[in-house]
Amino acid sequence: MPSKRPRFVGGKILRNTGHGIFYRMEVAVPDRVEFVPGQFAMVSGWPGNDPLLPRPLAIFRAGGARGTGTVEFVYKVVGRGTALLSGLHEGDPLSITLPLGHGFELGAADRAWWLVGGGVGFSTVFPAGAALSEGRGDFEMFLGARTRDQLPPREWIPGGNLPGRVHLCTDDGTAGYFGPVGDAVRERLDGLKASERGRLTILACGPREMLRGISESALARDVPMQVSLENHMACGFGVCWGCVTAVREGEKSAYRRVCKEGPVFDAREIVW
Amino acid sequence: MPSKRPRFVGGKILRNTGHGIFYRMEVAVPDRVEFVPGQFAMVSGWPGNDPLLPRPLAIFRAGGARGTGTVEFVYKVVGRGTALLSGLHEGDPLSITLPLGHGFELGAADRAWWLVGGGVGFSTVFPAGAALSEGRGDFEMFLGARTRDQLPPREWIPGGNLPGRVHLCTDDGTAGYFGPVGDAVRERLDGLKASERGRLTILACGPREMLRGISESALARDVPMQVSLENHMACGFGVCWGCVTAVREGEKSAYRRVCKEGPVFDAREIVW
Amino acid sequence: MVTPAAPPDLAVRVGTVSLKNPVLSASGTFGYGLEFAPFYDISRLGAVIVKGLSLLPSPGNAPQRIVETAAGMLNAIGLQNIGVERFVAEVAPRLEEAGAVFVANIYGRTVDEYEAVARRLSDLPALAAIELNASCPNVKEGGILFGSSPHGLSGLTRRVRAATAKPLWVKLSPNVADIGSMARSAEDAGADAVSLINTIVGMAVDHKTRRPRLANVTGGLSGPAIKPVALRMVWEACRAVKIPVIGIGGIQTAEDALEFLLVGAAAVQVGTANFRNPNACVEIIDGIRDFLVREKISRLEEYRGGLLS
Amino acid sequence: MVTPAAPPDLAVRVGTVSLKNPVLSASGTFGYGLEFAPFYDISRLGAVIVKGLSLLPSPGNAPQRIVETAAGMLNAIGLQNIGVERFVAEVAPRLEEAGAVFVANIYGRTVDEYEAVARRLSDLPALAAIELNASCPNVKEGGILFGSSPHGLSGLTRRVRAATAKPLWVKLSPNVADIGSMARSAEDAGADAVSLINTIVGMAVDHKTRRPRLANVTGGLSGPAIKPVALRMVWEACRAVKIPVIGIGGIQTAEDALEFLLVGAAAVQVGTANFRNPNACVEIIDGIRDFLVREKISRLEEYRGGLLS
Ligand SMILES: Cc1cc2nc3c(=O)[nH]c(=O)nc-3n(C[C@H](O)[C@H](O)[C@H](O)COP(=O)(O)OP(=O)(O)OC[C@H]3O[C@@H](n4cnc5c(N)ncnc54)[C@H](O)[C@@H]3O)c2cc1C
Ligand SMILES: Cc1cc2nc3c(=O)[nH]c(=O)nc-3n(C[C@H](O)[C@H](O)[C@H](O)COP(=O)(O)OP(=O)(O)OC[C@H]3O[C@@H](n4cnc5c(N)ncnc54)[C@H](O)[C@@H]3O)c2cc1C
Ligand SMILES: Cc1cc2nc3c(=O)[nH]c(=O)nc-3n(C[C@H](O)[C@H](O)[C@H](O)COP(=O)(O)O)c2cc1C
Ligand SMILES: Cc1cc2nc3c(=O)[nH]c(=O)nc-3n(C[C@H](O)[C@H](O)[C@H](O)COP(=O)(O)O)c2cc1C
Ligand code: FES
Ligand code: FES
Repeated sequence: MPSKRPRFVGGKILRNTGHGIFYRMEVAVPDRVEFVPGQFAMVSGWPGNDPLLPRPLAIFRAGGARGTGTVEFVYKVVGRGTALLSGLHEGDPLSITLPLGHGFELGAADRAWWLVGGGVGFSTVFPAGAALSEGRGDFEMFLGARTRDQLPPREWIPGGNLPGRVHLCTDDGTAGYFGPVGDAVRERLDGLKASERGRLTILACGPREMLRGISESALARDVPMQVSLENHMACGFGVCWGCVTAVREGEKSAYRRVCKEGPVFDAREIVW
Repeated sequence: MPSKRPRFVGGKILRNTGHGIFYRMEVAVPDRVEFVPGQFAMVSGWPGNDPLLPRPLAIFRAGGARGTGTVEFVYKVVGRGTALLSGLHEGDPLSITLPLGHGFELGAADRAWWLVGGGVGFSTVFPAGAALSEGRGDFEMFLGARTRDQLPPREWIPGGNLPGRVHLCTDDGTAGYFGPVGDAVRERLDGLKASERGRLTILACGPREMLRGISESALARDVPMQVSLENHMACGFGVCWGCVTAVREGEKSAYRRVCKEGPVFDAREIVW
Repeated sequence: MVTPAAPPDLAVRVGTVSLKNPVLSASGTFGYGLEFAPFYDISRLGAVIVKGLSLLPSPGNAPQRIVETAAGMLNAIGLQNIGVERFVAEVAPRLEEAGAVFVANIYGRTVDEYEAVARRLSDLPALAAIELNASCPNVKEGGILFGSSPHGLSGLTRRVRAATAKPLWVKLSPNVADIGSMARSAEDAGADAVSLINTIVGMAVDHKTRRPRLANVTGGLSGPAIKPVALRMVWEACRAVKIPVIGIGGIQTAEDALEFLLVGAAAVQVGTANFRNPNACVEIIDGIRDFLVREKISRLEEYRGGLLS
Repeated sequence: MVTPAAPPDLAVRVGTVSLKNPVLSASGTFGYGLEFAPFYDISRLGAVIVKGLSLLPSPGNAPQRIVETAAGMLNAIGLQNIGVERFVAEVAPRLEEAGAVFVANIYGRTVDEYEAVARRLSDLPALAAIELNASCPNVKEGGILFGSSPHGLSGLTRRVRAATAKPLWVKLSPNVADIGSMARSAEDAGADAVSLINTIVGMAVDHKTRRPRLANVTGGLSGPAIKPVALRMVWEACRAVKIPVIGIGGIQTAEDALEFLLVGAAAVQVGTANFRNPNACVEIIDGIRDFLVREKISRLEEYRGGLLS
């Protein structure tokens, strides 16, 4: 039976192809995978003990039926683990623990949503976009990248073919808005009427600095925001306490696990 | 300039294919490789530090021209390193130090030679056969394996198409002589005339027990023999003193490096 | 007709504690045990050893807390935990319900705190043993003061020994010159068993930012990288004391576990391996059983301590 | 017009010894140095440190002498060497000829032997320093007796110090509880520098044959696996003493070397890395230079010891 309980499974690579600076990998797993957008997997796929730890990757897509599932990841090569993943071929085995963590809370259908992805952070927010598309939710996308070539392919973007839905931003102005995605979000926020702001929720994933900036803009305008954080992880399922981030707890602060209480947190909680 | 000085080179795999229980790998290297039969290479071709050490493999064939060389290895998967090698694809990089060690002394042209290979040990003696073939040396092959399927493919055997040249032996009698290759050698030795024995030199590579047995038979009959030994190696070029084997030195014994003074030793020297 | 052989007997005894098999989860790598319920039935383990408990809840160290190293990792969690009261009230009953044999790993900033935690746990009927962490390298008061000299260790052990009737296991630090004499101090002071090794103190820096990678600067090294050191120390401890020795350090596979049992360990703990493979512990149990079947050994006890020389 | 920047200055000083760069080959992993001549010009190294020398030639331990472990290896070579006389007669002149700065690593079974070897080497004008191996774990008499207590170490150091006018580097064992106090003992006894770490004692067994994998049973662990422990100890030693500290342990790349320099090492030694890549040392030198160029640092000394916190 398909289950949202985390499982440790052996997968087999179906496709692992480069798209600009990103790789997209589809993996066959023993059973259908159900997940909440924003949830992730711990992935390792190399022999030997160096690197030792699995790598956290957002679940980009998943599906399948009883006894035959698939899961997709989108990743960027940044170090040894992701470089090893990028070198894997069709048919190679992969070890995966999934689904993990606390995902986005998509809640009531009458809300408007802005989904913000900085860098490869889009891989975490697109599944939320896909879910909202299905429910015909009212959402817009803000995608930031250093330059034009580092934006995700248009066909991956949920609602990417609908006019006005997608706002591209580049630091060098080679596509869309010229400047950081956070600035674009803030400017648009300022253009909204109070009633529009009242309906809005922002979901975001990207570099910590970007998230901090947007969360300041959003919270100052009373717009609720959910942020998906990253941190180095050993286990990914809450047993090592390695991945904590400081959150407000009443007057004080406490360390919460990004892999368990997160990766998605209410932006108000975060001690940046 | 082609050189027999050991070098550390980056190679690129041209072919890496399975043949029964053996793999044969051809690698492009920056320059022509010259070697003495019995010499070997230290090979590593995996990212990360686990496994850490390169693996010793006999140079099975080598050639090329100035600025474009090739080297071939034949290997059997026995553990982690060889398993990793077997999973490499065309185009994958490989690090190689070669040529290393003291090879077979093929000396005078008027001698008769028996080349004995047990298990994958054939990969070390075939190059000697190939060299003798070129010089039209008078040689015979004795090849031992557990069973028929574990013998090398016929077309790899130097002189394999010449009748009477090749003596196959299997422990289970599924091909050729029924029994250990050492027994076959001893029986044939006993059938030789003294004059024939006087011209003979035996070159052998294989499990230590096999080499010990054949060397007893040969030395008892005053037939010179060169054995190629194996041992765990860290460096392969004489600097760690990890690979020693005990040899006779006058009345006493001393530890000599298999990678430097060997792998090929005069069988009389070895303290088994 | 061939009668199928009885499955091999994996039972071991650690002093007075009988365990159905020798595979225990190492403290700090297994949460409070319940987190593994989605993966397998935790009552299958020899025992569950929970995250180190202190008298009061502890916030732990600032992040960054972990760094990957070659075939290992450094951690400086700083013993973040819910404190002994919440453990007794909320976690222990659920572990009991799950049918798990469980052991509490404890630490204190002072000997008094160690005593107080041990005393509070002594009331738990289902608790199989107390493991005294005399060796956490990541909190200044976490026992390293007690754990690095035979004298400090025996003083601490004696006091905690007197404070509880539970079997007392003393977990040793590898950051010492002579592990055998540390094991003997624990034995002399009344420990029922010693467990080793805890992590080796290490450090990582970023050559570009010029900063330590851990907020705590140093951390504890664990994982396959330390296995050869752990195995040597376990072998030395086994030769130094008569009480049982529990082997820990870099165990990832059944073969690794068998190596520790071969040099004389009464049982083993699996730590970092749980992170890459949540099923590691049960795969190790199955692997040990398969090995005994293949080698036609009917009782693990026949194999244990059987190192030839 | 842009004038090309001068190449960065990699020179370092280890006490009175000036080296053109901070990359030295570690003893026992570089033979007598000449074996590397086919690969590169060994005069390019900061210094060549040769295989440990004893008074008389030594046969070393029985094989098996090495075992691979996770990201590391164990060795129990047992200090096989040609003895100091043959070194002086046959090797030293050729090292001098090759233009190499070279250092002799020495050990003795007794303090007298240490003294005698040091004295014999003092006659070599070209020898840059003597490195006293107070820490070989693989021969019973190889210094571990001296190297595991501050008292033993200072006694040995004092005696050898008096026996030679050469700069004296004392190589420390990591198999101690407090590396800082060991470094201080060496400093107080007159060492010109300390180098660390030597290998960590480890062990490997074969769970099937039930035998130790090394004939010597235990061996010394080296390679990337130990880097975090080595870096921590070097950092601690740098804070404990005023004399230069030479960092050793698991260095494979320029980044690794820079990490040791960042925590304060005056120079580094590269050991096990030479085995997998005979060009490791020169690639590390080039890598350090490239890093300084990229970061626009004109002198390595500006970077060294610059750990931020
Ligand atoms: C919940 C979550 C979801 C993620 N989803 C994606 C995704 O969908 N696509 C994608 O490309 N990346 C994603 N990341 C980031 C990704 O995990 C890192 O890029 C990756 O771990 C880097 O590994 P490496 O070996 O290539 O880099 P190295 O720098 O060599 O890694 C060294 C160590 O640091 C850790 N590490 C380094 N960078 C990060 C990071 N940003 N976050 C967490 N650990 C890190 C590694 O896991 C490893 O343990 C996600 C991270 C988290 C926490
Ligand atoms: C001079 C020489 C030439 C060789 N030529 C060939 C050849 O042409 N083809 C071939 O298939 N094999 C050859 N071998 C044997 C080959 O080196 C081993 O099979 C290989 O190292 C095993 O590595 P592994 O990681 O697969 O096994 P593992 O058992 O996982 O290796 C663990 C460690 O033990 C070492 N080791 C294990 N078995 C041997 C062995 N028999 N000899 C040396 N080291 C060993 C490995 O190198 C490694 O360091 C040769 C060995 C030597 C010494
Ligand atoms: C993240 C982490 C947290 C740990 N926390 C504790 C702890 O709370 N108490 C303790 O005694 N040991 C703790 N340890 C040490 C382990 O129990 C074990 O002794 C060590 O990791 C070596 O085993 P391994 O290599 O199998 O991980 C911790 C280890 C890790 C990796
Ligand atoms: C095979 C081998 C032999 C060694 N022999 C010596 C020696 O003779 N004298 C010595 O002081 N250290 C010796 N060492 C220790 C190294 O010099 C070095 O301190 C240690 O290996 C750690 O560095 P690494 O990880 O870079 O190898 C030896 C190490 C190895 C691997
Ligand atoms: S990664 Fe282990 S608790 Fe989050
Ligand atoms: S393998 Fe290093 S000396 Fe032979």
